[in-house]
Amino acid sequence: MNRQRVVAMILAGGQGSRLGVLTASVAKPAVPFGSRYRIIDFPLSNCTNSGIEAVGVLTQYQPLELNAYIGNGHSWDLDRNSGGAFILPPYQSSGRSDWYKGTANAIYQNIPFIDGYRPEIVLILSGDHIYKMNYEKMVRYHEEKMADATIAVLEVPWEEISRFGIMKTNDRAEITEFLEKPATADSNLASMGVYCFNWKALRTALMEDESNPKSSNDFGKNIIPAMLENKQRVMAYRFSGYWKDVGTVSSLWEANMDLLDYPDQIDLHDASWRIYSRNPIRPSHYIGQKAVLDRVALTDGDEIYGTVRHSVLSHSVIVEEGAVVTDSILMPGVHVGKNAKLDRCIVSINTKIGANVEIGPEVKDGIKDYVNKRLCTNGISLVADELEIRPGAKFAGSSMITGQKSDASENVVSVRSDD
Amino acid sequence: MNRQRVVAMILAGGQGSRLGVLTASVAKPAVPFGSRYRIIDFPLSNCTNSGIEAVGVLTQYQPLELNAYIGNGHSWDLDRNSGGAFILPPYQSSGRSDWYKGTANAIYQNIPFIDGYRPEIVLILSGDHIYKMNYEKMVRYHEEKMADATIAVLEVPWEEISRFGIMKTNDRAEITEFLEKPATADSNLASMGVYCFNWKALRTALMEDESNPKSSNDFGKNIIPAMLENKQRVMAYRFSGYWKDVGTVSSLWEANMDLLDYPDQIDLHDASWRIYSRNPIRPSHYIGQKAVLDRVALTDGDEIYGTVRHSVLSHSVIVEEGAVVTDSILMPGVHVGKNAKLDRCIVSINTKIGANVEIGPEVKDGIKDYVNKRLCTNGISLVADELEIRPGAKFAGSSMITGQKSDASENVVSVRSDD
Amino acid sequence: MLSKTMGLILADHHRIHLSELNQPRALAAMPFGGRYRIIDFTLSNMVNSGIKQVGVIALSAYKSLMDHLGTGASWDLDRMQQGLYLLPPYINAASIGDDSDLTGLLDFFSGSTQQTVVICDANIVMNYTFEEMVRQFNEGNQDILALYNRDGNQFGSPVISLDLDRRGFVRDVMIDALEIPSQRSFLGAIVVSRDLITSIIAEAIARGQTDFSLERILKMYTQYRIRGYEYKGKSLRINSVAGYFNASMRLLDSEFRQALFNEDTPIYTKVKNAAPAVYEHGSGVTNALCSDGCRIYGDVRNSILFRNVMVAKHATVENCVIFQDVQISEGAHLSNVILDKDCVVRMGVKLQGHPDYPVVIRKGAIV
Amino acid sequence: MLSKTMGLILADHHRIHLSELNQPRALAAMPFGGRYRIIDFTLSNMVNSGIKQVGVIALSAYKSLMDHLGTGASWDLDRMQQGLYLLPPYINAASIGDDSDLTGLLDFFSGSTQQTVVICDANIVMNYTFEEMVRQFNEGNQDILALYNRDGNQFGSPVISLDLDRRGFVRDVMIDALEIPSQRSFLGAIVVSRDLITSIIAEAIARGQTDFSLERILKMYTQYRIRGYEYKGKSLRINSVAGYFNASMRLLDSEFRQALFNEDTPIYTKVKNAAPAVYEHGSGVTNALCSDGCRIYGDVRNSILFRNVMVAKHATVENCVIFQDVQISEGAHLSNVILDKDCVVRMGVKLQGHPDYPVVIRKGAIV
Repeated sequence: MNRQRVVAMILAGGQGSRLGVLTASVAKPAVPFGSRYRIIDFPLSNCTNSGIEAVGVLTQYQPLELNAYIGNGHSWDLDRNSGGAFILPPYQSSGRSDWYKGTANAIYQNIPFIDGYRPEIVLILSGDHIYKMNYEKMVRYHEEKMADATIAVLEVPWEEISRFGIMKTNDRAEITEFLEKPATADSNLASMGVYCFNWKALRTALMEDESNPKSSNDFGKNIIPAMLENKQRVMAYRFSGYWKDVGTVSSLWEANMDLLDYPDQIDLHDASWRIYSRNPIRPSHYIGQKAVLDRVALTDGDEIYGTVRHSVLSHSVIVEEGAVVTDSILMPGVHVGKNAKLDRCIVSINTKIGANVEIGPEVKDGIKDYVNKRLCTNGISLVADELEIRPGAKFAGSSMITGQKSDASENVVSVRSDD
Repeated sequence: MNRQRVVAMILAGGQGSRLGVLTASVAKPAVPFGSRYRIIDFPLSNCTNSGIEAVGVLTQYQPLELNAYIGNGHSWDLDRNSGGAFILPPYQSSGRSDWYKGTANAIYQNIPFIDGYRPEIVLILSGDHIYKMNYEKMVRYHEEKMADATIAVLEVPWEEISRFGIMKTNDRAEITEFLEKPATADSNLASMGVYCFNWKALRTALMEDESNPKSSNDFGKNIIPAMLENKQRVMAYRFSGYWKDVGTVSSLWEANMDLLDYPDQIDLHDASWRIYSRNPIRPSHYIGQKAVLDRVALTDGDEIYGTVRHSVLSHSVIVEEGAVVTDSILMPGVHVGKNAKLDRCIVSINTKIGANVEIGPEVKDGIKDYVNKRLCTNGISLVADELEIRPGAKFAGSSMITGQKSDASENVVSVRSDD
Repeated sequence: MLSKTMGLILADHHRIHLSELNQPRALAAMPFGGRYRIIDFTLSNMVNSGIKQVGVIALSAYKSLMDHLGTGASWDLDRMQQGLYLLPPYINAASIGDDSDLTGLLDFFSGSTQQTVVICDANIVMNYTFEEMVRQFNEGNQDILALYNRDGNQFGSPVISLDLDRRGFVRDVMIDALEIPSQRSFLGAIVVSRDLITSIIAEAIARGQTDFSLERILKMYTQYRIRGYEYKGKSLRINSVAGYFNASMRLLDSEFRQALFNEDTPIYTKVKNAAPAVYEHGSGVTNALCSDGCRIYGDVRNSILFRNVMVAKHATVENCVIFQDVQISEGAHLSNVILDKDCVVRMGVKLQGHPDYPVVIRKGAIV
Repeated sequence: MLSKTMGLILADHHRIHLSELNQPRALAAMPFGGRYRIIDFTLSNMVNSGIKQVGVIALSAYKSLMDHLGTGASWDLDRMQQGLYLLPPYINAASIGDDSDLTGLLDFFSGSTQQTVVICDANIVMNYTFEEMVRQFNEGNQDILALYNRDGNQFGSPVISLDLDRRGFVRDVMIDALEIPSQRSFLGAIVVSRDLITSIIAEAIARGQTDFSLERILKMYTQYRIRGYEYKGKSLRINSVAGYFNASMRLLDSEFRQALFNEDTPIYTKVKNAAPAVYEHGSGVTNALCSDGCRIYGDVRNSILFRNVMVAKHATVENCVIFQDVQISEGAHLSNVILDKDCVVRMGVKLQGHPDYPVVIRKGAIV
């Protein structure tokens, strides 16, 4: 196998349960985002644009969709002979057969994969953040500072520090302490989940971590604190620019709307830093005679005959005449029937919304059986993939609509071919 | 995802323990074969040459080497946008997390992968057979006969029927009975482990099999007998040509030697049916001033300064002056030191045989601690990968030499970087 | 799926010139339908028929065609065996005076092992697989099978009319005949055996011919038995600027769109990785086919917009075809205009053509 | 790794002609070392330096070169962004009389965003990365950096001698000088900024020039500051048939092989999927570099065998270079012979050349 100076490992993670039914049949990184993209397009494109050609994607949960999406890596120019994009699920070997126990254990189990490239540097990335970043610059910083590990950080508002992993640094930008979601702190530098390691140092740290039965095998909780304890050189690398964790329903919704409201923040038109994606081969989108569009993102295969306001639509979405879609995200293949009203909805792949259906916080006398205020904050409703919502059905806001609830099943039909 | 009329699924299987240390760190299909190849090159090349472009490779054991070997599929022209070669290990989904329970269960767990291509036909292939076969012809036969399933069969010598799954057929070539390794039978048609199914029929059979808690979820033991019981149409497709199961040490050794002894049987020079493979980028092989070669297969990167007789050498093998290699198989990167004598040895990847080492049935006073007559039949010795055999060490024939035995460890050193 | 058939696409047509639109690019590389080049249709038709070896022969201005086709990966033709071949000559035969220009073509055919060849002009837009036609060729008793339909004369010159006898064999071929002898117009595709086309080309080389066209082959109807094969589906012919404009506008008809685009036989094209299109507050867009990367603040009606078109506030675009990367500034007013790539329309500029005589603005112009 | 550098390879050299060996193929496509074409070395050197955008410009006989390079996948250059470009003109400029032949080259450079350009002749065989040379270029104070070494005159004409001043700048350039003013011979590679090379080509076009060579650029030493950069490793120059033969024989020297082939900077080439080589009972092979697909029954000494060479019983091959798919029949006896592709040597035939005047048998000959 060819040598690669830098290998990137993307933690595509577990079930991502805070996204509710959106991850019922796909891993979180494969969730559609921003009309043309899936979440994982951002770290993958960052890798390609940074000149990184060997990428491992670690997942043990529903990898099929991700596998099919990434395919041979061609869409991201990652169909390399001497590298490429590889999905890495857990496997059995002579002595061992384990699911991934934590983020660090996932990397530990794939040491032979990384060793195969004989890299100097290994980047550990998260699969659920939206940002554009030149990792090559970070690697150069890491090398110049002769660090063992470098963590990308950005300033967050002081009132939000309790939502992040916070880094304390000294005046040489060395990290002195790592605080996981602190109530108060005298630093507002949050970890972006982008780690750069000397492979030798990380390899040793992973072996030690694995032999510690008390460890939860996590980068943030175990590996970084242990390196700090061992007095290894851990640097902070300051990033400024758009960055958003899309791990919750409301943050996913917000990040989508940011594309409409603050299009310059994460500029998707930037020819020098393209975000690559894989899309089905569909014609240009068509806008009908009576359509009304007001702050809307569209892409290939969409057909709009109704009214759409402040919404982000993925490919092959049809909105029929008289339908009104507001503040919503419609994922690939969604069909909105005549006169249906969707307000603050995230509708997942291939679901068919029948005529006159109404979903949203303003709906009167809507069915409340699906309301889930824990996950569906800010009045946002989720509709699972591959469903058929029967014509005329009405649902209250903050609903999480699946085909598995029996008590209201006359309104919701799962059209998945089996299960 | 694009439609594919035919999808092939290669059962790359479990630990392949009958190959002993050869599969200590690689899955069986990734075992080197015939100088330039790995075993899986044969079914993969058959797929490419038959025009099949979507191939799943099912494995849960040591997939890394296989993953790295198959890469983006480019070497087999399988780096397709609308298909390609995919490694499919087990995964977790909302309700379930299981290792593959049997061959049928492995396919069952990957129903969504196959469904994605909306195929008419699914081929189930084994990853450990050496043969050249046009699957497209078999598919056409299957369709003409309007079969639910078609099984490729070949005539085996009557005295060997107890080693195979034997098919009884009627005069229309319909299979009437399936006998797993029978002591006697009135048919000598053996299953080649190549199955062609209507996807609909197979899909139903897999669902039924899965819901049967008594089933061992195996194609030969459960799926085919159940289809026969249900009076489904199961046809036999006669194949004549070279075919060899390489699941045991002696059959692997024989199949390699067949390339030297019967080169026309599985003609590797046939330009109309190339066997593709992936090899490192190495220069042509060099033959030194004092070399003697007598019935030897060589490939890129080999350097021969000694004597080699009736042996098959993979790439990047070095045989130093005075060394004598006879009736042996040397896998990629093996280094044979000066005056070493190897007789009937299969030496695995990157192992270094020290000067004056002797291994073979004729060695007098050889160490007997490694003798394993159960796996190492016919006097053949196995030497594991990434070892260093200390100069002057002598081993009896039928040895299985690993770095893990402590009682003779002064002679054998594991050079693997960790464990 | 056709496994023993190869394809050849003629990227230029000696009778078809689309004025300034055709100057910076081969005919086959003409942008069409928001995100395609017209060759995408023929190439996808071949790929969707199972053809895995396709040659493309261009006479001139091949650079944008080469850029578009690249390694052939977008059509899954970046193969070790077979795949996409760009055939020499790339330059206009007339300017060299060399009699060996067809040897590249001869090599392409003689080096293959396929039995049958589908040869297509690039100016026909349809969604079609050649499986049935090739099947009939293999079973039938003729040397060449020629595709035709009955709407050719709707699209203007050149029309190649085929006069067929009762058994369907060509007995006369007329180009732009005043009195059309038959409603059957050649639809730019033939099926022929590889052996026959190889010998036809070898003979042409021996006679010192330097060009190759389907018209020339059809005219051999006295020498070879050429049978007609009727196509009854929807198709568009790109024969002239007005024909191009007219064909583009047909895409606003949903019946045509459904005939051209479906999921089982997709039309592949080069992937561009543009951003999604955004329709801003105040935009008014109706009956329009638009593409990724567009940013619309103004009004767009009955138009085709390619990728990355910007329509500013208070600008109006009506009955237009706007190629990629065009910028239309505030208050501009365009109707019946074809704007080539990279144009800029300044503030307040008004351009008005007629459906039969659309205004054509050449690549990169600032108006 | 160089991330802001692009490469250009000149596949032909106006002073180098390898008689019949060079006729069916560009100089760059000359088979070398059992499984390579000579361009593989330069192309791999660029790729191993991190260069991801490489143009190749050939003047004639480009078909075997195109077949060899394909989509660029063997060098990992089949990319969406950047990758491998085959540049027009593909035909000999002289035969057209068109003054725009360099525009393709100009487009290639002006369309890129790289800062620095490495331009190489294809006739140099070495294993080298340009990282250090480009670093010195970036830090140094010159317009052009030119690679040279001190063994040029060993390989015969053409030798471009560089006379350098004390600070390393070129003050004279002599071609095949009788009295060599310096031991420094140009080694077929320069580093230049993209801006400068673009303006040099633009000016050449303006002056009506139709060709491009490194010699022409070196001769601009009065106009631009050209500094020499010494290469001290092993290299081979393919300047003539005897030079080719001599360079091939050097590969039997293990020191040379080690210098040219190593795992960290591999020399990539097109994959062929031949069978392994088989040495049959009775064969006698010593000091030979042989390739996949060979079947040897006879004797081979001090020779280079390309893929799929068959040497029959009682045949003897000594001091020979045998290209791929050659068949040598029983009892034949060859010494100091270069046999091109697809040749057949009949039973008992004897051919004997001299190391300085090897017998050359042209492609496909039956002897």
